[in-house]
Amino acid sequence: MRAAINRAHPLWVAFLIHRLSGLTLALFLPVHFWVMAQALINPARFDAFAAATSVNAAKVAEFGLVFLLAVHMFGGLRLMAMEFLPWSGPQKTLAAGAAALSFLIATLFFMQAI
Amino acid sequence: MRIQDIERHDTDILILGTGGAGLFAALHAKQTAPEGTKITIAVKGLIGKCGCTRMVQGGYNVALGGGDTVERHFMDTINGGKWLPNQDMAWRLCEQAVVRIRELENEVGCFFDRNKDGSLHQKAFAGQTADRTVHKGDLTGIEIINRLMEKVLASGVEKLQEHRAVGLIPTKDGSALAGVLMIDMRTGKFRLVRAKTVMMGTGGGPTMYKYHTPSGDKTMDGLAMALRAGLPLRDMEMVQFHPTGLLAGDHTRMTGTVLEEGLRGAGGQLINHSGARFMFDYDGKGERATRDVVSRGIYAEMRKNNNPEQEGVFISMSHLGPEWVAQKFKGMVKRCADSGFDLAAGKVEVVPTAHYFMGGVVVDVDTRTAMEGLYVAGEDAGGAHGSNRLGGNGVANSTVYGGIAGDTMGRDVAGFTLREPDEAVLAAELERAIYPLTKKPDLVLPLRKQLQDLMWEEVGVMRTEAGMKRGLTGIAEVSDALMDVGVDGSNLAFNLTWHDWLNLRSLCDISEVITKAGITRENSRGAHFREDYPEPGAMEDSAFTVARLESGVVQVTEEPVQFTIVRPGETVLPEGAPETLVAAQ
Amino acid sequence: MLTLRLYMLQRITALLMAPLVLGHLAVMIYAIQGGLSAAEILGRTQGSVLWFLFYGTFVLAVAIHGAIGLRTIAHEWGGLRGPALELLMWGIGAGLLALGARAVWAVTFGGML
Amino acid sequence: MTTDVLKVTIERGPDGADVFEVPAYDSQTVLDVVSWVQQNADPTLSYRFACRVGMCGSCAMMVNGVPRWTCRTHISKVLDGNEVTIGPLRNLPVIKDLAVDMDPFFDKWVAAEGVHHGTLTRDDPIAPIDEESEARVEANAGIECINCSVCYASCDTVAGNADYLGPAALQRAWTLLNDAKDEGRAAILDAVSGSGGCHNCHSMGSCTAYCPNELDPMSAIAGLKRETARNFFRKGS
Ligand SMILES: Cc1cc2nc3c(=O)[nH]c(=O)nc-3n(C[C@H](O)[C@H](O)[C@H](O)COP(=O)(O)OP(=O)(O)OC[C@H]3O[C@@H](n4cnc5c(N)ncnc54)[C@H](O)[C@@H]3O)c2cc1C
Ligand code: HEM
Ligand code: SF4
Ligand code: F3S
Ligand code: FES
Repeated sequence: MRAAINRAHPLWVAFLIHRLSGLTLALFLPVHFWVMAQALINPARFDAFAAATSVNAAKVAEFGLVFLLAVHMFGGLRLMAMEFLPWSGPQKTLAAGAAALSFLIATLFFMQAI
Repeated sequence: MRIQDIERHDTDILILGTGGAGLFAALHAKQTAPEGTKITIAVKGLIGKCGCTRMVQGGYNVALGGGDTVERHFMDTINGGKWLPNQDMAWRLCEQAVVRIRELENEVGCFFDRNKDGSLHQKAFAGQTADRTVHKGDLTGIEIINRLMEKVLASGVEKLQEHRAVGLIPTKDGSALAGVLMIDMRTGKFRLVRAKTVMMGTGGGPTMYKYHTPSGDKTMDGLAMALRAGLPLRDMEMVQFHPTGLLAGDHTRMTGTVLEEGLRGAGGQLINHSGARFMFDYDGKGERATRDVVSRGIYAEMRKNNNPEQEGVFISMSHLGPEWVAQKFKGMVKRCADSGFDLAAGKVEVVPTAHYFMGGVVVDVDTRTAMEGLYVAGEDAGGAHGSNRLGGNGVANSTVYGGIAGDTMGRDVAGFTLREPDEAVLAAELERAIYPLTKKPDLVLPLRKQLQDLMWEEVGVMRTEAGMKRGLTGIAEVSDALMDVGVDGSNLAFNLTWHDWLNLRSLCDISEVITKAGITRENSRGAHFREDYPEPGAMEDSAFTVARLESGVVQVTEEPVQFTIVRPGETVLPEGAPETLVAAQ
Repeated sequence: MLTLRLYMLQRITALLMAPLVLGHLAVMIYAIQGGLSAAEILGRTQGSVLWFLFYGTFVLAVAIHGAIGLRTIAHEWGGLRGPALELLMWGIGAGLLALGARAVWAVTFGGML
Repeated sequence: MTTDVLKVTIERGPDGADVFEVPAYDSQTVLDVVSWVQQNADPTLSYRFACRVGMCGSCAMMVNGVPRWTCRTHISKVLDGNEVTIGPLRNLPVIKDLAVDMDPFFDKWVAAEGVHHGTLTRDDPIAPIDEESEARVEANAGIECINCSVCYASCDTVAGNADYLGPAALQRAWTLLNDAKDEGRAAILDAVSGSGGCHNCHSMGSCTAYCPNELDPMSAIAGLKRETARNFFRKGS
């Protein structure tokens, strides 16, 4: 019944992306740690896992996570720049720029990986 | 709803309204009253977010040197009021404004615009002989009220928000005020607040005119209550019209709102229906003449025109360069644009609009009234302005006298105890407020419109005896018709239509007083212009009107003005003082 | 919910991680070419105090950073407050730190014991 | 205007909404539409306004999901075809229909030390101040806030965090921090560093995007973050 809250503007989208990327990273991190620990404790299992990740779907997921890390980092740096450097007006451009840059890096990585 | 259902509440100092008068009264009462005194502030809207002080644009008159003196401010006030002001009140206003502005800057934390050297910037409103008006851009009221509001919110006074005062309840013998009956608008319940002292600062508000500037919450409730309580009201015929109210049709609340004075000062032109400038036909200063003169000029042009498509005249700024206008009058241009008008490059239709009410309760210089325990300050109090209020003297008046009321109450309160209310009056006031709930519901709005059209036509910018008599008949008709209009009382919580009804009730009551006082004054002074008596009369014989309710009938008498400080033809300025200190434009 | 202290911790760890993430990404891009194997990773990191410090700092920072971040989200989106919220933050922080420390240990000194 | 009847949906409490057909006019604000409904169609409709010119900040409502000052919002600006949905301002308790209780907003204003801290009195001369000084320019930037609560309603941090002081109150604190006349520096920094303080802001910028007076609370809050951070290193607390 209630009209949806309408907040379609760049900074809010930047916030949401930052939060979702941070959240996903935090949820993924324990998995990542566990996998890395396997490298020593059970190298065979690790290699099996690494081989499995060459399968496309897994690769895309992995790409996604690195992408998220890049997005989150640049988003975070953008945020801190906004907070600590007293510039005003063109923050939106900055937000957009940061997102673009992170996308660039992630794509670069993706191309490399394939 | 029965008298037993009225919730009873006690306090020591009760303040009605949160404009400049109410908020200053609260602050000063807090400072002056003995430790432990309970202070309660009750208001029809939210604290600091209603009333007109917040809407002040131009600024605050105060003589701060640079050639200007309290004497000069005083003489301008007396001349502007056409020798009708109570001189002691006018003097105190000018003198205390100096203190109040320092208090606003230093204690309350307001920031007003500065000159290059860091001192306060002051400009001259029409009718002033010195650059005297302190301001914060053209949003002076917001700065004043926001800072005051913070102070009051942080001071810990008791808040009764969205509490509408509906009746002053005296003691049984009628000599003193026992308390105030209110409606808690959020729940629709009644509350009797007893207090040792009560200050009324409900801000008048001539909103019974088709075109008006004040905020929607102001509907003469205070004066209507005072009238019923038997208090004398003075200068009730004096309604100030601002010449340039926005005209945008009668289905929008924007109609009547002020297009600022500065537009004319900066060279804005008024254009009539045939596309010609006309103000020079009426006054040598053209568009820069004082408010009353320009209002009458526009009104006269409107009467000449019988094109139903165009009601008002146009204000045109574009010859000054749209870009310059857009930059200099940013707020005004934006406001017009929000309503769909292009002020910078096009022209905007305007009309005189009822702005300020000079009349009010008779008080002494300490804001005391004839009724023990009741104090009145701000636009509700009469006397300081006489027949005309200078631009910039309104907010000075409400803040100066609000503070004085707070101090006076703070000192008086120790000598008073809570009083027993006259239950019969209480019952009658309750009855009056719930009356519409017993009638068959119908629309209130058409009657409000009827009253507004009538007052505009018959008791407006230009008046005649015949017109005002027609006005009286018309008011009685609206008044009677209102008594047949009911309000659906099934849910009284935040029931705006009930309050619309009560608003109209107050407006009808005071409209009658305005009209009767207008008929009584058979000359033209300041805001009151009689086509059948265009002359001002001898200043020496100046008299002010006093209206009271006697046995249920409004009676108006005239009382001579006491020239306690200066007589007509004389001045308190030193010999040889220049006529004006304002550089000619 | 976020006080100045938590805020500063979150920002400081973020700033600390920025170069670490870049380094980590660079290594990943380099390492991932031609596939990933345990031997390869271990070959690079095994016994290196530098890598230990690199990933050790990373893990410590991310544990603090992530815990504070999830605390915020748990409060704003999950409505969690009071002791439960504090407990969650410390739990996540400790968990991340433990898991991370185990991994770092594994890839650096683990094999040498 | 391309239509002569507006289809107006008004949200009324949790129990739902009513739809009204309102005649369209040339000069018509959202407040006029709401007023028309109350004055002509449903006398029980509750809402709040006072000044009708964008000065008092008491008429804000959600219009198609966006918080706005309704007295200064021309209806043509928000119409979707000929439809519009109006609801009570977000993030504040509803009293009835479109009227909300603004007390939490003002309580937080005071809690953020949003009140002048001075040592001068009415007996002292008025302090000379250079309007062009950096601090004054910064203070002036936020001074025209009308406390309409639009920013407060737009902020998702407020929505999720009941203690968060919110953009307007924090902006007021920042203004005071830059006000040469204000002596409350320590108290202000303390007030904005608590659990509801400026550090909760995620710079999502809705406050700045929707402020009808084009103020920039987001940057003001960033100022507070800088100032508190500087203080943090200085005092190490
Ligand atoms: C648009 C505009 C511009 C103006 N510009 C200037 C200017 O530039 N300079 C200048 O000097 N003056 C100006 N004035 C005039 C000035 O605003 C007033 O003279 C002055 O502020 C009145 O102050 P007040 O405290 O008496 O009343 P207000 O500030 O009007 O306050 C009245 C209070 O009483 C409350 N109230 C009303 N009825 C009840 C009730 N029944 N129960 C409880 N509470 C009630 C109201 O809600 C409100 O809070 C302007 C006025 C307007 C309308
Ligand atoms: C260089 C790397 C990183 C930087 C610069 C960075 C920066 C930031 C910043 C500034 C915030 C505060 C956001 C806000 O207050 O709105 C934040 C929040 C967060 N970060 Fe990071 N971060 C980094 C890495 C990580 C990593 C690796 C994780 C994974 C655990 C992570 C998880 C989170 C989470 C969950 C939040 C909370 C999000 C929110 O409150 O909306 N961050 N980050
Ligand atoms: S900052 Fe803007 S949106 Fe927020 S309360 Fe002030 S005027 Fe309204
Ligand atoms: S919308 Fe809210 S999160 Fe910060 S930038 Fe504005 S206060
Ligand atoms: S009614 Fe005052 S801001 Fe809209």
